[in-house]
Amino acid sequence: MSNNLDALFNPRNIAVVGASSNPLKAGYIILDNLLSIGYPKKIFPINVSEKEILGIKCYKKLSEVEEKVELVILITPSEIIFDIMTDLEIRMKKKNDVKVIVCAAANYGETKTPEGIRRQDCLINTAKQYGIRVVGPNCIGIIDNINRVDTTFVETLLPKESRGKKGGISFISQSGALAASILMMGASQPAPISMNKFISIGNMADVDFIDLLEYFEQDEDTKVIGMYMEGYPDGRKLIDTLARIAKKKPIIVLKVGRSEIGAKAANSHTGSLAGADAVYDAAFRQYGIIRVYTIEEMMDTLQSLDSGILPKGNNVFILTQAGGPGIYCTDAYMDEKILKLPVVEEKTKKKLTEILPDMANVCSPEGYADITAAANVYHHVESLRTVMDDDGVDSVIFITVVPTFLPRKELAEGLVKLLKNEGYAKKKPVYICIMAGNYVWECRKILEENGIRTYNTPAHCVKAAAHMVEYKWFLDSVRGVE
Amino acid sequence: MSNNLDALFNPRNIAVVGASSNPLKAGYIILDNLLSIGYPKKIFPINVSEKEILGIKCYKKLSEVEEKVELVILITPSEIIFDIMTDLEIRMKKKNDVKVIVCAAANYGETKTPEGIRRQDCLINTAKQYGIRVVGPNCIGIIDNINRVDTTFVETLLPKESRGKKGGISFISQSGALAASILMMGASQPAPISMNKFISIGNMADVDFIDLLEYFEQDEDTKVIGMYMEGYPDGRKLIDTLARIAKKKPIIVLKVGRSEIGAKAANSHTGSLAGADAVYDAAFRQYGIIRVYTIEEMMDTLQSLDSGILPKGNNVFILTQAGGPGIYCTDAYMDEKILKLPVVEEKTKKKLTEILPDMANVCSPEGYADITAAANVYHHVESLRTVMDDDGVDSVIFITVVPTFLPRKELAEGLVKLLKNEGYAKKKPVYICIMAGNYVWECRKILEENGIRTYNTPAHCVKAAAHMVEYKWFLDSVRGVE
Amino acid sequence: MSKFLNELDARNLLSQYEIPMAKSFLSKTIEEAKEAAKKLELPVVMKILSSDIIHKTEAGCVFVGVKTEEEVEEAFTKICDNANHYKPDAKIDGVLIQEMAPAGLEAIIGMKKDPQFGPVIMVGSGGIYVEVFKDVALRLLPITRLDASKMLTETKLSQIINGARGTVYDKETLINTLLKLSNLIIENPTIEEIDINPFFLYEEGKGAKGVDALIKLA
Amino acid sequence: MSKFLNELDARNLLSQYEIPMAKSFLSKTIEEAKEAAKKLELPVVMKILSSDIIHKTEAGCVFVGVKTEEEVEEAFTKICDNANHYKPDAKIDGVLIQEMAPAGLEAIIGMKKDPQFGPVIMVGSGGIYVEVFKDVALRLLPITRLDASKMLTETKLSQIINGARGTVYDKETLINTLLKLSNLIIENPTIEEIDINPFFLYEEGKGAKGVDALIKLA
Ligand SMILES: CC(C)(COP(=O)(O)OP(=O)(O)OC[C@H]1O[C@@H](n2cnc3c(N)ncnc32)[C@H](O)[C@@H]1OP(=O)(O)O)[C@@H](O)C(=O)NCCC(=O)NCCS
Ligand SMILES: CC(C)(COP(=O)(O)OP(=O)(O)OC[C@H]1O[C@@H](n2cnc3c(N)ncnc32)[C@H](O)[C@@H]1OP(=O)(O)O)[C@@H](O)C(=O)NCCC(=O)NCCS
Ligand SMILES: [Ca+2]
Ligand SMILES: [Ca+2]
Repeated sequence: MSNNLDALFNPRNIAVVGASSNPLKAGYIILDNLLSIGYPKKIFPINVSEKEILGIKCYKKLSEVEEKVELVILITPSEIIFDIMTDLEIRMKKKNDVKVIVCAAANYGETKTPEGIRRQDCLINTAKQYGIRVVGPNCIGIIDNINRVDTTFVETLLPKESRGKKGGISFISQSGALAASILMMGASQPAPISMNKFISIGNMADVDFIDLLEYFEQDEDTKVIGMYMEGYPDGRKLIDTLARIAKKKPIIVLKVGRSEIGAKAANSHTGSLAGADAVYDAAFRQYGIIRVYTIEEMMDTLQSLDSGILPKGNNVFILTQAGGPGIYCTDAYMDEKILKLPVVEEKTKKKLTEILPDMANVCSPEGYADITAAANVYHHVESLRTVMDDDGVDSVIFITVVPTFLPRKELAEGLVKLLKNEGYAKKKPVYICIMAGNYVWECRKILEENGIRTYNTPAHCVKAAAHMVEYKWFLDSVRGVE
Repeated sequence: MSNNLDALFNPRNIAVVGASSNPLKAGYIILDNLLSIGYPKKIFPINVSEKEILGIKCYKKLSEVEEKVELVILITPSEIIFDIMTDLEIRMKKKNDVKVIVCAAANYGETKTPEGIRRQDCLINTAKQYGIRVVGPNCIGIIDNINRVDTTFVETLLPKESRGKKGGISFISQSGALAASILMMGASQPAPISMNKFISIGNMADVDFIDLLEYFEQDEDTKVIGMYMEGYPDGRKLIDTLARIAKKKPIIVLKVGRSEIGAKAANSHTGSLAGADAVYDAAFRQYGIIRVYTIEEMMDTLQSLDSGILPKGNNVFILTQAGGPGIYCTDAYMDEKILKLPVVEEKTKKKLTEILPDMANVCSPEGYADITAAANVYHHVESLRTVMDDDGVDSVIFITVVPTFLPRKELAEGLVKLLKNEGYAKKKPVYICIMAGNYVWECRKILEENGIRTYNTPAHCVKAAAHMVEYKWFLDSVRGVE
Repeated sequence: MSKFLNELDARNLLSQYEIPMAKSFLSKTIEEAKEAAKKLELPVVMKILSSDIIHKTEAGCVFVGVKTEEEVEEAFTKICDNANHYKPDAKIDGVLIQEMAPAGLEAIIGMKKDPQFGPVIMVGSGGIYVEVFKDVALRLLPITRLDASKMLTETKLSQIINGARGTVYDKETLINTLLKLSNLIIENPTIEEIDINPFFLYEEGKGAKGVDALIKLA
Repeated sequence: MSKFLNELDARNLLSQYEIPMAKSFLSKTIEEAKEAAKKLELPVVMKILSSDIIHKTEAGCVFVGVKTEEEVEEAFTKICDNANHYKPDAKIDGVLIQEMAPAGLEAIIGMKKDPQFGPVIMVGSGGIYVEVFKDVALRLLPITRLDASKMLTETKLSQIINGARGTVYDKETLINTLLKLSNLIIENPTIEEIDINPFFLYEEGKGAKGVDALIKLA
């Protein structure tokens, strides 16, 4: 079964049924996205009237494609699903090659109308007959950045050159709109986020959370798993799957329907039983599944965990270039009961006092240092090095507002040198916040393009830091017990 | 006394002591900022060696300027303060014209060193002798967008044409860095935020929170007041001032030092007694001062209140184009105990059902509608109109992800037509979230440039909506009592 | 429809799994009642044993602090009379004579079956604050000792247990009880719901005692 | 150094402002004690009156539920002996005979002076949960009726008062008490701190009664 999902993420050739030459149609954008991401194998647009689209030869029917087709994308009006399935049967009898269908089109089971349900049944039953897996219907599609597959019709404005860049995050969304906005928001970060695999699961008529989670469990390139979920019919089975995987890979869940009314809205949306949120919540805690509450928190936490290193413990040092933002950070920090400001060694304090401007506040309170607005690039980089060198420090939150006379590019380069070239980022997690809007966008971009994540505000650093500790402690406790 | 603050915000001519021809120095950027904002009166750069800087004639000493000077900006190394004050005395004896000094330079009382304190004493005592008010030292400076004064050396990257645009928000920050990043973050929004008056108060050696609050109280152009605060020596007096003003103008406070450790960091930063946070918190509740906890919440709430209209009550309708984001919104909404999903009239439901796509979810749950991904511009605009026309709706949260085939510009224009041209935005608050990163940046920009605020995520809409209701209810209760 | 175990059966089942409960004896006659009271030491609690009468206090079928033999006699008669009066057709299994457990820290322990997740175990603060403070933590079954200990940590109750008010309470016993309850539930899958409230926790080393217990079957 | 009002003076001051407190009489002799007990109706509470003895219970100087005249006599003697033993040089003002207030909903009311903000009034849930749940709300003085009512709403206590557990409690009396306390504090600026705990709240219409009160002067 998971073999067929191999064909979802790494298909031998793709057919796009409903391909269109009209740039305002989904059937065009899907082709365009496939080209942009650089899908390396063959694409077969299926279109009754066109000879070629975007320079690719078209076929009138799916059954007419001679070569092997493993993945079929359906982006046709739902009414013609019956014809398409008839044609699919013709193909399968002849070639028996299609392994997965991604049906992005809407107007199926989710309508709860007899016709919608009939259409969905036709799709699923035909597929089942030939052992074909179905993603959707009513979804955005899927992206695999490693194998360069993009079946979505989402325009992220991602520059072409950053398409296909691989990351360790694999994400499943039960909402197409949320999936789309996460793609778009991710594309709008200083360095656009590239996920590993990204799936909008739509109606989950066949392929569902568990299928994908099991696939991610085995997928070596998936380092961290993210989920947006509204509900799932068999909560216990889902939790057992998550629990098994969470011991190996971090899973971050944005589960909505927390409130009674939210659950009601979720039920009327996905139609899936939302289930008692308090029980989900308890299960998440029990099995080390990281629950987040906002989209920002999810993106931050996913990326922090994708860095591949976990803190040894909960000793998180706050290193700030400015008092106000540092205090703001400390407040957010104290809200996370899990974090602890470390007492560093005397030699660390001495070193900081030595290298920093006179006005610097070294460790008052303990575990906190303010290098002041007088800090230059050297002060920034070397104080970070000094703090990271201390054995009592498990990770560092690093905040700077980049005052007018601090050269931003040099700062970024100094940090890249320390964290990437000298390998400090592989020793301990560092959460960097450079909080001055567009003024520091380029500076953040340099860092992010070098694999060093930056956060929008100090409070965002804190959330990510707390989740990292939470997951580390979970792993520790699992190891202690087993 | 407040007369002198008139000279801070609307000075007759400005002298910049420490003006520099070096674009990498603060003394240059201040001049540049003054020119960019279009300060309409005269600027006198004071510099011993230069003839002119940025085309403006320089003077060797402050005492040599023949014309009237009301505001003096000090951006010289702190060590030479004694000479400058001596020269100031010469001027004052002759002309007696200077009314306010903004001392941006650092290295004064905040150092807690004898020399620092001596410098600050010299500055303050000389000023006092001549009835001159002092802002700072150790601050970013001030901005008055209406009178086109900008004494800061902060580079916001704000396009020149948006400098000097006036808004109703006046802001006081006790942290220079936080002040700077708020300016920079504000400048990085779809339409850059322009405040009315903006002050970084630094050491508060003379002009402090209360002086400025009292000034804002009288200032007709100040519609809403924002504060970042760490502490104030006479908490009771501050609260009494805030309490008096809050009955007339909304005040939003980001007070840090919530936690014990945060308070400790605050004390070692500002040196001001932080005071028991729980008591501040109680006082804020008691006197209708709106407390916010994050920078984002502060910016959102300030701008919502600056719209000039308050909701009648707590009936906030959620109108969404997508299920996932709508449910996400509902969860955040339910966290704010103050909000209530309204039951709308039958005719409203009927109208919505009529005009919306078949799949639309109208009022399940009550007070919530999902216009679906099939919604076009007409559906967006007309459903918003319909909901706003309902008497049971006091305000609306409006969410859309702008699917690929929804023309973004047309959507923005449609909304502008309804909200601005037809005046709907003046009837009830609308909180618009268009959540698709850069993909919708231009679309948000059109709205914001037309005075219609947009929010980053649905949860941000909710926070702003809740604070608006909170303030309205406070005003209602004050009126009920008095 | 679901039904409840009668109180004695509930207690016996819990006791089989070594969940500490206030001692109880069933008496069918006044004589048996007096004997039981003697064994338990006066004062005692007396209540009707009947799965047909759910609201025992309302029915006048609970007497707390019965102090003398005569009072035992009186109470026995009154309980039977009141039960008869309250619900003439109720099946009466006798009168329960119960040890007066000394008051301790009031905890609450329980289990509910969730339609999706199956049995969910619960622990938290008891007393009048249960509904308002909702100081409870949940876990899916089965739980490990670590789960039990972590879930407890999520409650404010654990702060009190750890000595926030001077006395340190018997956390071990509470954790063991949760584990035993987890076992009991897994080995008795027809149980739908369990509620032990109050579950009195005593000083460290001095154990605990459940006072009231309700067990609902599928 | 700051000093405490003795308990009787504290009660009298509160009573002057019509803050409902359990009735108390001072007795210097056994005879006076017995008479007071009769006026209050037995059982009563008896405790030492001495601002030199703060930890009265520890000193063996508090007797609760004194039920008969003989017990009053005994208690009186014991209290005086124990006080003498505990702190021979303590100034003893007599023995306080106090009405046994029926238990109600345990609230806590108080005031502390903040160095920056002056008097800050407090109301919240009493009992063993005070420190752990910290279910209290604060306001600067003076407060309006609206303030009193709003601050109460911020607590979970108010949910119980409004009937979360079936009984609706006397909110009016609690709010009035807060207003009276506000007055008292403003008219007596030397008071540094007040603590009425427990303050028993009864069913709607049935008022309230403070049981213990501590008043600290500057
Ligand atoms: C699938 C969907 C996008 C198609 O919409 P559309 O592009 O406007 O539909 P069209 O009628 O133009 O058909 C699209 C293509 O299907 C094919 N097609 C349509 N009718 C056909 C027919 N009768 N026979 C063969 N091919 C046909 C054509 O290739 C056509 O493109 P072309 O006409 O430009 O050559 C639409 O039905 C839909 O489901 N929209 C919602 C998508 C969605 O929201 N998904 C979930 C997100 S969470
Ligand atoms: C004020 C401050 C910015 C000056 O720094 P600087 O620009 O590097 O200092 P410089 O020595 O170059 O002096 C600046 C100008 O002051 C004037 N100046 C300096 N020394 C002088 C002297 N002896 N006599 C007369 N003028 C003098 C000159 O105009 C000079 O500019 P120029 O040399 O380019 O012509 C710096 O001292 C400071 O306080 N920095 C911190 C600012 C801050 O963080 N504020 C609080 C934010 S929260
Ligand atoms: Ca499946
Ligand atoms: Ca002042």
